Amino acid sequence: MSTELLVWLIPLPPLLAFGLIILRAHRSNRVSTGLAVGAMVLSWAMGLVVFGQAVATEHLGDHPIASSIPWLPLGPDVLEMGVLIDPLSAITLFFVVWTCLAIFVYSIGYHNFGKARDAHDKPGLPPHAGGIDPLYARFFAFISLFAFGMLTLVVADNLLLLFIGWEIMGLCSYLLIGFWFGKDSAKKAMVKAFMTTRVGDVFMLLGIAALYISTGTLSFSEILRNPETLHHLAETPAFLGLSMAGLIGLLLFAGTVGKSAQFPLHVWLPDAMEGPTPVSAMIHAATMVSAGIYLILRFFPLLSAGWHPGEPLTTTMVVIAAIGAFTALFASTIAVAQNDIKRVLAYSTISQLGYMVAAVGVGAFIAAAFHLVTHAFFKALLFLGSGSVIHGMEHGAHASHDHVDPQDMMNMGGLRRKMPWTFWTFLIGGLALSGFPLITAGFWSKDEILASAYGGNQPVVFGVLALAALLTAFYTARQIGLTFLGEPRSDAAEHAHESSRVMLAPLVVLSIFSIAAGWAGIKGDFPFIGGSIPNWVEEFLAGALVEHPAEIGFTFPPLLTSLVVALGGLGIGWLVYRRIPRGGTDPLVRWLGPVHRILRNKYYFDELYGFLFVRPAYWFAETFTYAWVDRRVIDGILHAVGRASLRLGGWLRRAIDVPVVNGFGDWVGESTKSAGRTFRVIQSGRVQAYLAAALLFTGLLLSFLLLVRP
Amino acid sequence: MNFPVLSIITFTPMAAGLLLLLFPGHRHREIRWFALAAATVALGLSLWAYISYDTAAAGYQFVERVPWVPQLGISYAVGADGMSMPLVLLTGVVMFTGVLISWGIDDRPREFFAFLFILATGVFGVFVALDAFMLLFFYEIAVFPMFLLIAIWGWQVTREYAAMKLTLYLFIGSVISLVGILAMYFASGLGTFDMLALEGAGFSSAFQRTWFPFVFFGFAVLGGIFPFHNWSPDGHVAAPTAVSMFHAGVLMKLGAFAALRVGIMLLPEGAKMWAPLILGLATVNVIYGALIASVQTDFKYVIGFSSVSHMGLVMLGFATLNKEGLTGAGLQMFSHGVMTALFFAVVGMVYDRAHTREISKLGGFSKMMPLVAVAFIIGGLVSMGMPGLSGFVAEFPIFLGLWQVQPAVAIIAALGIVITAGYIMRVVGRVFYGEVPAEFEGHITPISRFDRVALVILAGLLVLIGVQPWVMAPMIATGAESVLRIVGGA
Amino acid sequence: MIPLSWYLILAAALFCIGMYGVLGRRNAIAILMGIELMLNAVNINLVAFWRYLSPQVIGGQVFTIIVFAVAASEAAVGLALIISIYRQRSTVIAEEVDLMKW
Amino acid sequence: MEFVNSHLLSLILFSPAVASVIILLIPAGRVRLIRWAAFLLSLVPLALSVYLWQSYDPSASGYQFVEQQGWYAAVRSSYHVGVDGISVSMVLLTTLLTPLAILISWSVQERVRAYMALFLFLEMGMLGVFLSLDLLVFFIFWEIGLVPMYFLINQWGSANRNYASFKFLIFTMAGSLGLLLAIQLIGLTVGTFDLVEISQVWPAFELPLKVAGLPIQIPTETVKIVAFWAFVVAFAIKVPVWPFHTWLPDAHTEAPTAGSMILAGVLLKLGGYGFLRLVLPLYPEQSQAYAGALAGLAVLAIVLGAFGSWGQTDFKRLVAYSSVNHMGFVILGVAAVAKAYGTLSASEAVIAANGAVLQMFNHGLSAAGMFLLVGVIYERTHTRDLAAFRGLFPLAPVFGGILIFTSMASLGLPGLNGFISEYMVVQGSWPIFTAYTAIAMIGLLITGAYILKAIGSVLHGPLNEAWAGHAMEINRREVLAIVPLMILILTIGVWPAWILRVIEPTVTRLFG
Amino acid sequence: MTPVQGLFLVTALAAVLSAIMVVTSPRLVHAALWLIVTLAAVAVLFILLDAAFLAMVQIVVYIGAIAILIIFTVMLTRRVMADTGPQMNRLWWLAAFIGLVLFGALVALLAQMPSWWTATPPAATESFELIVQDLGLSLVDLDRYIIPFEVASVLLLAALIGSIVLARPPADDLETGEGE
Repeated sequence: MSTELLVWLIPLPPLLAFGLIILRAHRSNRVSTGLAVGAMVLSWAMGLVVFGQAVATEHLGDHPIASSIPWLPLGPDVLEMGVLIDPLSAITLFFVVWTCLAIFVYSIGYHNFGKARDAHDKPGLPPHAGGIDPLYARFFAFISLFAFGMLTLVVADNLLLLFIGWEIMGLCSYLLIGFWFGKDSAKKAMVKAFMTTRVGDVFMLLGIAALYISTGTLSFSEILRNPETLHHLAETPAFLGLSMAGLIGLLLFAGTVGKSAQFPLHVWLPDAMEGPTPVSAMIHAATMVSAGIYLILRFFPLLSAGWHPGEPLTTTMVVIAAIGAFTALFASTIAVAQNDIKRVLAYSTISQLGYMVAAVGVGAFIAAAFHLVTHAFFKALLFLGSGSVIHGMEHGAHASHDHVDPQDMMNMGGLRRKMPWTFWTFLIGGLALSGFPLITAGFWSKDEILASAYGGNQPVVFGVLALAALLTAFYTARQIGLTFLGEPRSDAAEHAHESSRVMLAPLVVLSIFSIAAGWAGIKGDFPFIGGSIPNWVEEFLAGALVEHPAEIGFTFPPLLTSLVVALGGLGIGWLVYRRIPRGGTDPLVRWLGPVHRILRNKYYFDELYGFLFVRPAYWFAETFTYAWVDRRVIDGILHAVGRASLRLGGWLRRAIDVPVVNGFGDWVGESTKSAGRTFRVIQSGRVQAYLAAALLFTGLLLSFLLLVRP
Repeated sequence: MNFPVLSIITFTPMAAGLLLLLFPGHRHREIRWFALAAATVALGLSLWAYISYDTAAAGYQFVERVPWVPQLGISYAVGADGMSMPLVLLTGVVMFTGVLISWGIDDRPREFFAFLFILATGVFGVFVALDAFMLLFFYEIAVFPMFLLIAIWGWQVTREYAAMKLTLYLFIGSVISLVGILAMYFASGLGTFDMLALEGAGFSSAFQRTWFPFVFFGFAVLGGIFPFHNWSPDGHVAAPTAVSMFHAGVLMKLGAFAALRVGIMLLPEGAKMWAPLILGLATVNVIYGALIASVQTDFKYVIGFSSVSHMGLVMLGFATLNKEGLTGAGLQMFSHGVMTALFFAVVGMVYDRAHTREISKLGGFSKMMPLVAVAFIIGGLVSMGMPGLSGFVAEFPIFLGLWQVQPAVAIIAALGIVITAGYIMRVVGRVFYGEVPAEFEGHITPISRFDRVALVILAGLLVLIGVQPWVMAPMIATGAESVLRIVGGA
Repeated sequence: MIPLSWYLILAAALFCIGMYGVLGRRNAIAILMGIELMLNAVNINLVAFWRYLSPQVIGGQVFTIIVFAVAASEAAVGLALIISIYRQRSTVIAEEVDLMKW
Repeated sequence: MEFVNSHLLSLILFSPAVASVIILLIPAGRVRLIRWAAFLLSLVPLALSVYLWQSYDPSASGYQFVEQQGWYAAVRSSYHVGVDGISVSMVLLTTLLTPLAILISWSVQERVRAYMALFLFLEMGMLGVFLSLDLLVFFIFWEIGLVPMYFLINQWGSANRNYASFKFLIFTMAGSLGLLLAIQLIGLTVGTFDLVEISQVWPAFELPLKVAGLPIQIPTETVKIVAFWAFVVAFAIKVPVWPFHTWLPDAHTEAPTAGSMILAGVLLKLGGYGFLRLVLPLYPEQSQAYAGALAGLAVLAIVLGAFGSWGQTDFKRLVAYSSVNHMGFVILGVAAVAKAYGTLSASEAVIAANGAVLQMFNHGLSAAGMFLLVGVIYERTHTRDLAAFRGLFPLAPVFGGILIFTSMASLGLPGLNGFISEYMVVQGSWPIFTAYTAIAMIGLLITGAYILKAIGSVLHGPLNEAWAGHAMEINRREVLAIVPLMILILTIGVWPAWILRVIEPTVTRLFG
Repeated sequence: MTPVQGLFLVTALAAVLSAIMVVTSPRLVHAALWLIVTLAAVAVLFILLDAAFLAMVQIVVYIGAIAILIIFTVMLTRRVMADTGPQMNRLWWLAAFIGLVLFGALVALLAQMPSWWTATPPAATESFELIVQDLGLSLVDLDRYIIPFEVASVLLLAALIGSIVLARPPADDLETGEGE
């Protein structure tokens, strides 16, 4: 079996699983599980084989594993569809299959497989207490489809196929966020997620169209590995001073903004926590949001077309860097004030994605890719861990009949002892997120981004990111402190217990990666340990670009900065949140006052958007378009025309036909008749009178003839 | 042609009518069957004549010519060309179906059928006459029984008024035409009323222009041209069903046909000069009739005014003076004849059962009389020029002709189609669909088989012509060509 | 001898008297008698003109004879009518016989 | 077989009419027989058109399976039929949707015979439009379709059916008035109604037209412009393009389910087909000159259609407005082709044209499917008010799944058919009407909004307890009716080449 | 004044006076009798005009037939005989006026023909017998007056039949069949 064929086959098992579950297998939870997980294992295995092949291939970037077939005849050209494994997709594939598999396995436990179905549970609502989810099979169908979408996206060799995978994931995120559609909040969240990402998608679609028009192809290798094309695109002016490449790049980046929840389209992601936790992990960590970053990484050559390291950034890159950096800081400030365990992670995800975006913006391709990988692992770990916590809390709540919100960290505390496995893995994830020096993967990747920003001479970006890193470390410590340390702050927390093995095993696997993944990308010139492990990541990923990026040499300021912010943030957080007593409040509330309220309410962005966009748009739809324009104006005109012609008809009949036309005819008849009535007295019926009259007239005639005429 | 088919067609009804008078008045059954037999003969013969008409040869066929009053140059001359042959067939059809529809008449059926048949003779005679005097003669024969038919068997409320109005309008019209015909007779110096001879009389332009309006408008009164149309809706409404069928179906064609045959064909120069006026008036007919029809509350009046509108199209076709227009006008005469006969038959059936014609009081008749509803709908679709039916086949060439003459008129007149669609659909919706008023529940008897036959024949013809225009269009086209030869092209 | 005009004046007088009777009397029989007077006046004229103006052409007399015939038939029919009317309506007053009145 | 091959199109065209007559001959009381007969008979044209599809040779140029026969010689019109890549796909769509629509009409209880007969008759009318190569014949079929549709709405529709059917009829007839007049004008000028001849002569026709009775001569240019707009308005009403669309929500909403299916699935396509078949080939210059306006209207249709749809509270009306939105893309593609005719962008325009044709086909599938589903839910709940459903997913999981699937096709989810065609249109229009295309994206965005609104209102949220215990699930027959649509939706989405293979050569030849 | 003139005047006076009596007499029987006087006077005038045959006919037909017929009729309509009410209708003044005007007009016309005031009849060219013979021949001569004569006889016949039909009482409609 050739590697190309194998690549083709990677996405298919989950799709098959999806189809089979939906069509037939959904009646049996066991079969569904088997199908979904089995399919994922298959994909995982194939993915790893392909990854291995890719790694083994020399100069993979120049000779990627690729294969394509003609797909869509577009006039004179035929759009081809195919698969491509180059370094970027290989490495993405690697973390995707791992995280997906972990999530699949975890889901078995999370949805209480094997437990009895509680009769009170309703489809579309979370099960009450430990019962199996009524829509268990459907969940696996959906995540299988999701996995299919992500895998398709990764192996795609062209933008269109990527977009297909992209959108399929969009659909799945919609379905999965709304998995518990019986909740109104979930129903709102699913729509919000879909619509917000769609804003970006729409621009992205335009970008695709523009790209195709400009280059005549959508194939990655043909565009991105072709300096002439890129050069041409960079030279072609579009508008607003942007080059064609810049314009297309921005349009595509809009897709990323939506998908990766960058400001200003970040609002959907926290709400998306309405879905079951594995979904959160899937969407936020491993796959969907990563897809956005994957896109800009993939199009890095285009985005950075016309830019060379050391030169000032192009407009497009400035925009990207600005949005990324701002998002990183902005989201982390919000995360500080959140109490929902998953929402903190959600904002943290936004923030971390901002890092990657900013990295791309400053031209740090490898750093961004590296962070993408590491982040995928530790964020998946964190989400799954939080899921485990919630699961435990729910158990506790059920056991103690203390119906508190199982996701509110203020209700937790002291879970370290109840759920040790969860605690330790969560701690690893948290440290990785904070960039705990040296041992965690997050440190290495984040450090590299900071170094790139610094080295790339972008002090503003550097400063903002550093500040964000500080906040990140702080809220991570806050989260861990509130959740695991101190004493239980509710009965539920007291009665929480550790999750099942099938849930813990993925945590362990992911925590290994959360640590180990970083070691693959230690810069060669890092003090002390540099060079002891080869900087494989940089080496490997550099092949993805035609122009291998110049390695940014090691400098101390960024390293020190990252050390300081990570340890400082963690330390402050630990000090503050180490033991919050039962019934205690968040000290931040006191310290920050009204600012905290703003942060807590996410800067009121939901309300602002509602006021600025949603309500006007709905008014526009309901009142303006439908009620006013369609019903009142257009139909009004139609009805007026109809009425007018009827009225005209009526008027013609009343004013013309009856009085004039008919009237004239009748008048002729009537006047004849009335003349007859007038003269009928002559018709006395008396013969003699007739005779007399006849004679009189004869006489007159005679006298005329005889007397007058001669 | 040895067999004097046209004469037989013409006089069969008259003979039958006279024979009917010999029947004992109370033997209704025999009277009806005899009437039906006579109508069948007339229909059969006219169908035979229609089929044996040689389209390739064109011109007048089945010609018969017998001197009648040689001193005055009056001869009995009949013949049919492509224009008149379909109308003969139309008369046969309407007569036949009219008899079927009138099966239920219990008030002096003997006289009714006798008058109806005399009327039919007059109509046949006009269509086949080749002698202007004969034409006028038959014309009067056709008009006179109408008066009695309406006045005796008509709708009690307006029958005297309508009968008198109709008679006065038509006689005045015919008198005016008579003046014109006499003027031609004397001016030609040929001492003959033979129209074929008069065609070649070479009247001076000034003469033609002076006398054309007399002849044309005199006859066009019977064609219902604006503003002399008002006799027609009143007449339609007051007349009994079969008479309405005759009236709108055939009699109005009589006027139009005579206006063509005597007016346009004998005085082509005049026709050319006056064509714009006719165009204008006919356009008014089309739009005005349709608009008024759309506000009528009486079912029968709606149909009555729709006839005004449609006859306007015929006049428009004439006024184009080109092949398309004339062909269309000829087809429209036939199509409208059948269609409106169908309409009145339906109205009659509804009225017989509901005893009201107020549209607002009717409803839901399709449930009780589905065939009637279908027939009416077919008629309605014809009326609105729905393609695939004869109305379209007829209107289309008229508009083609109009384009060549006066595009603006084509556009304006086309609006009539939409208005027509409006009122037809309104009537269909109100009368045949919707709720059945409570008072009709259970009181509506089904239609008889005679009614069925009549409806099927009429509706079938409409569809046939629409789907296969070649059964009629080429014949009429030859008629149109012969008109054009006289008028001198366009 | 007697001038022609004398005859003519006499005839005129008789005619006018007869006419007065025809127009003025109510009784149908009397009207009929008036008509007879008028016819007689005509006869006088006919014969007088014949005698004075064209005695050699016998036409004048022939005409008179025909007038006689007409008068006779007129009287016969008229009287029969009167009797018939009388039988039906018991009157012979012309004014009361007004079937022709519209 | 020889006969079938030489008269294939006539057989396709008239077999529904024959079927209609056969149905009428069955006694009205035998409802079951009537239904099955109608369904089976409607498979005949389907089988024939599948055969046609198979035998159609995409690489050959010009019309295929041409038949010509004298018909109305007096006005120089003949029965002339033939297919090319555009029409063959439309024919297939029509013959496919009709059996499905009949299958979904089992729920019609009253006057089944008339219903089925009208339906088959309607099929003939629609097929005629796609097949005819004679302007007059085209017009005849164009109008004929109105009648059965009118009665389907008027007789078997819901509450406000009188108004809706009347509006439908009058609106469309008023639109076709101009078409009729313009057809006559062309026919007179060229001397024939044969489309093949006309499309050779008319576009280049330059002699000024004489208008008898008037001293002036109207320049050909003006005449052509007027005639062009007459065509455009007629087709635009049918499509419908904003602002001629208001008949559509009413008609769709009030029509019976199958009627809506056909209305949205095929009838609207007649308009788009008219644009491609007549407007563009006959008026290349005028189309080019007014392409901007057309594109503007198309964009308005896309955007306002989407907004209109979003603003609805009635499920069916929402779906109806979505047709305005989707058909806007067809017109956008058409406008792009018009604009690019003969210019360098022609190759992009071909993409747009392909997209437009494919969009017609796709919308036929997805809109028909949507209406079918609306009908299914309506039959069970007897309401179309979105606020009245809520949370039905657990009660009807299969229905829900199908609804989501179909909605997603309508939404333009990649992997399903709608995306392909919308993408192609956007792709093709982008270089030609960049700004318009960008604005149209708002429509695409709102498409998502209304689709999600519909899904959300019906399926999601807490269950409306009023429906608890009601049987909501879609039944086997209904599933059978929609499955072919779903299969095609998916097939085109995944493998569009099978249909574009047929469409593309023709489009390239016509507009390339 | 010659005796002939005298005779004429007397006769004329008688004729006029009796005619006046005819139209004014309140009793119909009287009127009928006065009518006989007038007719007789006219017969005398015919003799004066050398038309003896006509005078005979006048007496036979008029006095003998018509006048008697009238008297019969008067008698048949018994109630009328007794009627002595106003004999003139409401328009009698008009009748009188018309009569006088007409008489005046005729005399005025006559005054324009002065020759007639003096004219004498030409001498009788033929004898009385010849005249009668000529009259008789002319009536049966195919080239002369046979057609009017025959018409007159047919007219008489028709009048005869007609009067029988009219006068016949309707009751015996079916019984008698004498009309052949």
